[in-house]
Parts: sequence; C-alpha cells; structure tokens
Amino acid sequence: MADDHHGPTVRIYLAVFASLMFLTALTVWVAFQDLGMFNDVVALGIACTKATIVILFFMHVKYASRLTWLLAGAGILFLLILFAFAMADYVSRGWLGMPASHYLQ
Amino acid sequence: MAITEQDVQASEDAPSVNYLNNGYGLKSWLLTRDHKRIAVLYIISISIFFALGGLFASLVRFELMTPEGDLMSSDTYNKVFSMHGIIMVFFFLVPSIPATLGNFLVPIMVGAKDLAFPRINLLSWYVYVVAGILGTIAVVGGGVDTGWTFYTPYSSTYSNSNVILAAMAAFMAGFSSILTGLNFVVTIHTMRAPGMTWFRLPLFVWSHYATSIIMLLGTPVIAITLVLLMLERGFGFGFFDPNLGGDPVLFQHLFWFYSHPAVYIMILPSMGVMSEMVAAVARKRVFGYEFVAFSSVAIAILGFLVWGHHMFVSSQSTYAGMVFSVITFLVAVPSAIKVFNWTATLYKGSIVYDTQMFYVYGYLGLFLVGGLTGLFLSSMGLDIHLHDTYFVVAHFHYIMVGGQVMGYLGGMHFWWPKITGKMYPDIWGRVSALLVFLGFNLTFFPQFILGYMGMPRRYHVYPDEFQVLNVASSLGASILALGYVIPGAYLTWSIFKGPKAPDNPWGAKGLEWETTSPPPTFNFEETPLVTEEAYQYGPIEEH
Amino acid sequence: MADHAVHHDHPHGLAHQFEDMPQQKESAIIGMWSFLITEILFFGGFFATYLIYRSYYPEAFFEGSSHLDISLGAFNTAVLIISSLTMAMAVHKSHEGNKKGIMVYLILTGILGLTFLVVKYFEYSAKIEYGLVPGLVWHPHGENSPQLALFYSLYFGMTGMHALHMIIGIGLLIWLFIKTAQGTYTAEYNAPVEIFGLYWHFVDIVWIFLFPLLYLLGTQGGGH
Amino acid sequence: MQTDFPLFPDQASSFAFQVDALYFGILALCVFFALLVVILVVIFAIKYQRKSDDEVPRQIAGHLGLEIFWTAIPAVLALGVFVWATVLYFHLITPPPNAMEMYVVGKQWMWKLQHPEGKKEINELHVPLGESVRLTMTSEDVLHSFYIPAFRVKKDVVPGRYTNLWFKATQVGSYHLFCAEFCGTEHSRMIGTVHVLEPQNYEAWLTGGTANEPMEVAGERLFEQYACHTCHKADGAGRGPSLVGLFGKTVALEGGGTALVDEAYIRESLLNPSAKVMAGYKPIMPTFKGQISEEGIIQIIAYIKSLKAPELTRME
Repeated sequence: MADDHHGPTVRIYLAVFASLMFLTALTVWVAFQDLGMFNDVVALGIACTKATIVILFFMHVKYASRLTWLLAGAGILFLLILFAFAMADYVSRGWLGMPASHYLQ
Repeated sequence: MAITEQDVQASEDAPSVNYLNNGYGLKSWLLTRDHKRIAVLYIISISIFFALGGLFASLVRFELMTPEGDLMSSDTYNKVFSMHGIIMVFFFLVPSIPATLGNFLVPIMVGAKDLAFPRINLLSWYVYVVAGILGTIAVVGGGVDTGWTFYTPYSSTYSNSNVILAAMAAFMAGFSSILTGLNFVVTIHTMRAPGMTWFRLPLFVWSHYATSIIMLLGTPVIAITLVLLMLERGFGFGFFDPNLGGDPVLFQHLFWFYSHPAVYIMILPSMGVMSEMVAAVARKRVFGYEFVAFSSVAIAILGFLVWGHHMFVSSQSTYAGMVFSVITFLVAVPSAIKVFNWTATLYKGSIVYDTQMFYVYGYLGLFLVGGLTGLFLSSMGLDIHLHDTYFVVAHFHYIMVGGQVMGYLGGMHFWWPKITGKMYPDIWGRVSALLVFLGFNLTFFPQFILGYMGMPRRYHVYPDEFQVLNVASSLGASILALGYVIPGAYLTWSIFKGPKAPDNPWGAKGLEWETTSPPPTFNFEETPLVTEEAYQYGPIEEH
Repeated sequence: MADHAVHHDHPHGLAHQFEDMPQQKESAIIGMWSFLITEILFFGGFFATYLIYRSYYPEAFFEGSSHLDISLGAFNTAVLIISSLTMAMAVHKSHEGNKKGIMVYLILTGILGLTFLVVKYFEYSAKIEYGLVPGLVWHPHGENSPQLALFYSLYFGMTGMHALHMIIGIGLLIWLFIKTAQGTYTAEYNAPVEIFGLYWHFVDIVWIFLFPLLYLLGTQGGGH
Repeated sequence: MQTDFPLFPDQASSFAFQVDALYFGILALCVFFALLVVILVVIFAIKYQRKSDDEVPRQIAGHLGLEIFWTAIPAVLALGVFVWATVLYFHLITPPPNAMEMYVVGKQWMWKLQHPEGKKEINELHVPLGESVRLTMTSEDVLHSFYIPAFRVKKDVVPGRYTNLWFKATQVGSYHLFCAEFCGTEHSRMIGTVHVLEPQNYEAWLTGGTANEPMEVAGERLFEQYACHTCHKADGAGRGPSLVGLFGKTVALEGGGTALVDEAYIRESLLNPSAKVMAGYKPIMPTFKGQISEEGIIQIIAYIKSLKAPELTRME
C-alpha cells in the first residue's frame, strides 16, 4: 500500500516552483527569437518539461506506487496513439499524388 | 412500483437479512449505496430502454416489409432508425452487462464488501437516468434523424432535428459509463480479498477490467467530440463543416476513436459471462485461463488502433487505411483464441443441458458468424463494396445482439437465483433461448445476402428485388421479439411465485456461490480467504 | 470520493467498504488518477483537432495567435504555477494534520484561481469587443476568415473548457475549506485534500500546454 | 436464380470478378472454421453429457503448444487475407492513365453528372462498354457516397474536396446507382441508373441528345466572363502565370515549397488565391468564392486541362 508520508520536502517544492517560473520566462523569451520551425519544437519541449516536473513532484508520482506510474503512462500513451494515428491520415493523404488526397480550402 | 413488492416478497420467504430486505420503501432504494441494489436499479432502467429500442426496431422491420415507404414518411423512418441506434448503443449495449451483472458481481467475485466508491456508483445511475430523460425528451420533442453516428456536416449544419439534445444525452450516458469503469478499475486493483491474486480472478472480472480500460480511455474522446459537435451546431464554431474551414473526416476519426473500442465495451463483458457459464456448464476449469485473460486485455488495447477501418471509403489516406486494416486482422486473433479455448473447455467435460448451456451454444454459433464476417469488412478490397450496406448491419448485429445480448440474457439466467433468490422454470429458459437463436438467424442472416447484393443501410425505400429477403428478415424479427418477451414474463413471475433458490443451484465455483442467495448487505458474513485457483472443480492437471 | 460514514469500531474517516486507512487512501489516489486519465483524453480530443488544423492552416493560426495578449497569458501562467505551489503546500500541511496550515494555503490557492479567471474574463471581453467570437460576433472578412474562425473556435473551446475546470475546482476548494474548518482532516485521514491537489495540478498542466500553443506561436508571424 | 429473386449481384465491371473471388475465398475460410468449431462442440455435447449430478470431470489447466498453434494459424491466415485484399484495393483505386474523365456533383438529394463533352445528366449515367472511366466527385452540401453495386465500386463524396473513383464496365445493361452514406430525409431516393452502352451506341447517345456545349467550351466562356484572361495571358506576359500546359506540372511556390497543379490546386486557387501563389507572382488575385458554382469550377478546370502546351500536342 502506498503510504506517501515521505513525499517531497518544502525545499524541493520551492526548487520546483523556481524552475517552473524560470521555464515560463524562458519560453516567452524564446518565442521572440527567430528559430524558424524550431520555435514550435522548443516551445513544446519546454511545456513537456514543465508538465513532467509538475507530475513528478507536485503530483508525487516520483514517490508513488508502480500502479500510479502505469496509470499516468497509459493516459499519455493513448493520447499519443490518438495523435499519431489521426495525423497519419492527414500526413499521408498526399502520397499517392491524387487530387483526392488534397485538401481544398 | 415493482421494487417495493419485491421487497415484501423477499422478506416473507427469506429468514435471514439480505440486501433485498434490509430496508424498505422507495428511499431505501433511491439513496442506496449498495452495489447490488444499484445493479437492480440498472436492470430495471436498462430493461425499459431495451424495450423502447426494440419497439423502434420493430417499426423499422415493419416498414421494410414493402419496398415502398407506406407505413411512415422518410423523415419519420430516419428518426426511428436513429433512435433505435442511439438508444440501443448508448443506453442499452454499453451499460448492459457492466452496469448490471458487473455491478452486482465484481465486488462479490473479488471478495469485497462493496465497490471502492459506492456514492460514485449511485451517481453513475443518476447520471444515466438524467441522460435517459434527456434522450426521451429528444424523442418526444420531434426525434433526431442523424443515425447514431452523428456524421458531420449533416448533424452539425443540415439536420433539422434535436441533434443537440440527443448528443447531450449520449454525452451524459458516456459520463455514467466512465464512473462505472473507474469504480471497477479501483476495486479490482485495491479491494481483492486476501489470497485473491490476479491469476485467481474469475475471467468475468478480467473481462470487466479490460472493459473498464476502454471506458476510461475511449469515452472522454466521444465526449469531447460531441461537445465540438454541439458547439458547431449551437454557436457556429467551425470544426467539421467545410464552409467553416473544418474537415468532416476529422469528426469520423474522433468519433471512431471511441466508437470502435466501444464495440469491445459491448462484447468483452459478454465474453466474461461466457467464460463463467462454460466452466459451470462443463463443470471444468476454463482451458488456457491465462490466454483467455490476456486476450481480453489484448482486445482492449488493440481495439484502440483499428478505428480507421470504418473509413476505408471516406477519402482517408490509403496508407493510414492499410495500417488500420492490418491491425484489424490482428484483433481477430485474440477473439479466435477465446473461441478455441471455450471449445477445448467443453472437451471431456461434464455437460449439463440447462438454460445456460443453450445460451452458451447459441452465443458460440452467433459470435462465430459475427466475428468471422468481420474478416470480410476488414479486407480493404472487399470493404469498398460492402461498406455501408446491409452486410455491415448484419455483421454488427451478430456481434452486438448475437454476442452481447445473448451474453446478457444468458448471464441473467445464470445469476438470477443469486440476484433474486428465486428459481425460474428451466424448460421456459431453454425454449426462449432456442427462439432467440432461431429468430435471430432468420432476421439477420438474409441481411448478409442483401448487403452483398448492394442494398445500402438506412434506406427507407428500396428496389423491388430486395423484398423477399427483407420480408424474411422481418418475419425473423417477430420470432426474435417473442424470444425476448417470454423471459421477461417468466422471470418476473419467478420473483413472486418462483421456488426459493439454494446458495449454489448450479454447483458452480466462485465466491458469489459461496455466499447466500440473495447475498447479505456486505456480501459476506466475514471477509473470505481465497486459497484456490478459479474454477477449481477438482485437482488441476498441468500439461 | 471516500464515503464518510462514521463507524464506532472504525478509525475516523474510514468508510465501511475498506479494511484499513492505507487501502482507502490508495483507492482514492488511484481513483483520482483514473479520472485524470479520462481528462487527459478529453482534452486530448481538443489538442488533436488543434494539431491537425494547425498543420493545415499555419498562416491563419499565426495571424489568430498574434491577436492574443502574451503578457496576460504569461501572467496567468505564473498565477497558476504559484497556485500549484500553494496547493502542494496545502497537501503538505494536510500530511502533518495542520488544520490552520491547510486553510491558509487553500485560501491562497482559491484567490490565485479567481485571479486567473478575472484575467481570463478581461481577455474574453476584449475578444468580444473586437468581434473575434466565431458564430456570435465575427468581424474579419479576409480570405483567411474561415480558417481564422477555426483558430478562434479552438481558442474559445479550449480555454473555455479549461476555465470550466477552474470553476469546478474553485467550487470543490470551497467545499474542502469548509470541511477543513470543521476539523475533518487529520494526519491519518487527508485523502480528499491530496486527490483534490492532483486535480488542481492537472488543470495547471493543461494551461502549461495551452499557453505556448495559443499565445506564443504568433510571435514569429509565419516563421515557416 | 431468376431475376425476380436474385441472391447475387451482377458482375458488370472489370474487377467484379476479382472482388467476388476474394469474397468466396474468405467465405471458404470462414465456413471451414465455423464448421470446425460447431461440429466439435456438438460432438462434445453429445459425448460428454453429464451422467450424474456429482460427476466431476478431469481438470485440464491448458496446453501451451495448442495455444501457440491456434494463435499462430489464425494470425498467418489473417495476414494472408490482408495482403490479398490490400493488393486488390490498390488495383481498385488506381485508374489507368488513359481513362475518360467524368464529373459528379452530389447534393441533397440528387446526383449531377457531366460528360467531358459537356452533356449533363441527373441521376443517370451513360458510359461506354469496355472503356475506363474516371469520376471526379464533390458534394455541394453533406457527405454522400457514390455506389454502383454491380461494379463493386464505392467512394464517399465529400464537400470541400475532390474524391475519385474509376471503373471499366464489361456488360451492357442498366445498373443501380445508390447513395450509400446517410444524407438526410430523401437519402433512399438519391438513387439513379448507370446505363452501359456499346461504344457506337454511346457515341450516338452523346450526339443525339440536346446540343450541350463541351465542358472546355463552357469553361472558356467562364474564363472570359470572369476576366481571368486579362491576367492569365497565354504568352505569359500577364500579371498572373500563363495557364498553357500548366496542368499536371509541379510548380514552385512563393515562399518556398512546390505544388502539383491538379483539380484541387486549381479549385483552391480560385477560392483562396493567396494560399499557394506560384513563385515570381504577387498575391493579387481576388477570390471567386461564392461567385462560381461547383459546376462552373469543374468547367474551368476542364478548360485549363485543354490548354495543352504546343510541344506536348506535337508529341501526341
């Protein structure tokens, strides 16, 4: 049974908070730098990092049972399945070079 | 109300206190947190919707006896088949076994006093009822004519019917099934009795675990899809209408992300029922227990990767279609594993010819046809011809009615003595099982032929050459209806006049047969200690 | 949510269906995570829609995004992160059974949540004023108009759904506050505070993704 | 079977036979497995009927070899069927290069069909025997699905997009044309007839009807009516690119990237001109959205297709 009285300390919470604020500032700053298509990559990368930090520390997953890892992982895995399989259709529509695959408007 | 009369009856016959007689009056039922009483509430409300959906089905079959639209207008016909689909899918098939038998049996089978969250369980029933009322308002207030699939842009822009209300009803019914699934997942994880390891769980519990995974992961996507649909229809937010910049095919992706796995919500619980009944009928451990258990989980997970097979002719990319097609073929494998293992369970068994046996055999026959015809539809080259024809209609009715409804009725007969504490006349059970089997085949087998000949689904009028087979189908439907009415009659009779049921009338294995019939409020006098494998009718021989 | 029926032979806060407190607490946490999975997929439908249309109409999405106020968005991001910290502290205090500590941090969390909603209200008002609400008040008439409307449909859909979660969260927070004031939560029985914390952090995470996707992509004005 | 009670559809296209072969192939597989299981369970029911109420049979836990056997066999068979069906699918969706072009517009609740020579039909389609026909289809309102059971072809007709379908009729006769995707009240009356005629009869039918102008002529008239020719000059000296010989080419775009000039590209350029501007030109073209009907757009496309580059004509 998960008894998480040994969760993170206040010191860790403050460190997590500081890094989240720093990453927020960073993502705004990066947005104004012209990195071409990498603007999106960096912005999403920072968002994923922030989310991971929140999940691990604020939501105690780092200290939780394997089952919690499994549940959180399952949610993210099926989210990726939804993205990947739906995008697969849209990305590959053009591959046969037929008008059917083109979107019109 | 039937409930309170049932109460009184139970109190006269049963000497001990059980879940039925430990409180009287409407309030003790409507505010109950006992999973068994909530299951009974679900049985009553689901039966009402099954009857309503069946009524719409008979109207459809009546109309299709002639090629012309002479019984009702096209508009009415479209509303009738749409309401048939919406009610049967969202208000009967999805909750049918999980919310009734699952609700009643999962805690007992794992040896718990109740589900983990009894209040949430009651909440799920209320959400279901509110959804049902919304759905009924949608019907009474003019109906909805989009089909249960709500395809855009017809549903979002062109239809003049109560789309928003119906979508809202489906949304809420989905919410109710999320709450049920959540309760099952937590209960199975944390509340197993001492000694009840994962591989001692009855296969019924495994299949409900797999079903709950789908409910948790799939249902929210249909919920958001319906929200987007309502926003588009209500406010003119563009998501799926090409005139507003959207893509109608995206709706289909999001819709089938849930609605294909939902087919497994509808069939997996009945597979669990089958495993229990096969073991009891043959008085034998289910052959290849681990394979049957894992095949449920495999079906649940693979089921999320195949939704695009509903879209082979929708202008979806050919390459995406190929991926969806090949995974669809792979889903056939775990289903085949189950069928072979059930067959092997019967080998050298001790087979009794009671009502359960009739349902087991009927289920096997119908599920075989339903499952195998899925191969035709997952073949891209053939699906071009078969898509949206009566072949598809026949296929999914074999799965959902031949599979799930046979499982539901069979399970009801199997556990009826446990739920009510009363026995029903076995001969009538066998007669009705036979009627359902024959009526079902006569109704839906002709539709395979109709489909290959090219009759599209959702047709109000049709060319003359399709009439003979349509008449045959309608005749079968009347036999099928009879097969559904008879159990309703003798099961109700048994509540009042049936002989009292012993604790274990079938000599079956499982924790639910070790407690009294009906069980006490907290299921067991004391927490059971599990020391043996599931279905251990005798010493188990390994091969 | 756990059942609060009090039994005399049971520890305080233990519901009848559970054997002991750890089992009850584990059930509550797993139950909340199961619910959060459904929430991930619920917002996931929105994000998938966003992803697909974004990849089809990058210009319209850049244009739509450039009308949003980055400073307000960044401010709200900071507000939510601070509220996550105070929520985490409330959970921390609940482990100690520190009633006063829980109450202080819950109030702070609530105030920050309300701040977020107030800022959101001003942002929405500005959009209504400029006629950027598809279907209701829509002023743009350029060739990109439908695609721009698509961006704003997603903007209002996603932030609206997020705001709805915030409102529900604040409602639950008030209920928790009352329960805490009544002395319901102790060092042994604090699962409701803990699982509410999970919910609150999840809502924060959704915003962590909404902020760059909706606000920040307009800065490069068609960077591709 | 006689025609008043048929149990099988006509085989009237070049791939009807192949689709039916796949159908019967899978059917044989299904019948084999269904019979196998049914015969086994019936034998078991008879042979192992419960003799006495306290009978307990031997408990067999399972057999790993058997499990692997009946996992592998269905998996291999299923993958075999997948390959067969997918190869057939690619054949069914890939039109031969010399196919005749016809156009379909679906709307609630009728099919509007147009021949390349300009002849228009409603809910009827005349096609020549033995000639490959490629349909380019779109919808004015909701989803429809173009379905000819006797040809074993079907494809959804999607608003805002062109979809394609092709067939080669192999048997003279009249066949059903259905709408297979639910499209509203009169869905089941959105049906028509496909007439397959001998080629000479088809020619006679084409010329015998009312004098419709060919599609490219109508397109040319629209081209002038909307003053397209003032910018898109044939010699390339206008403010827009010359359209001569442009169809089917891949062009560079302003701001990078390329685009294939096909039906969809032309339609997009008419409705949303600034989306993909050819390299070297300014985004000055106005949108024609709401001004030209879907049929008009198809006619302009036909006209642009007919503008062949001179050397190409010589090569042919």
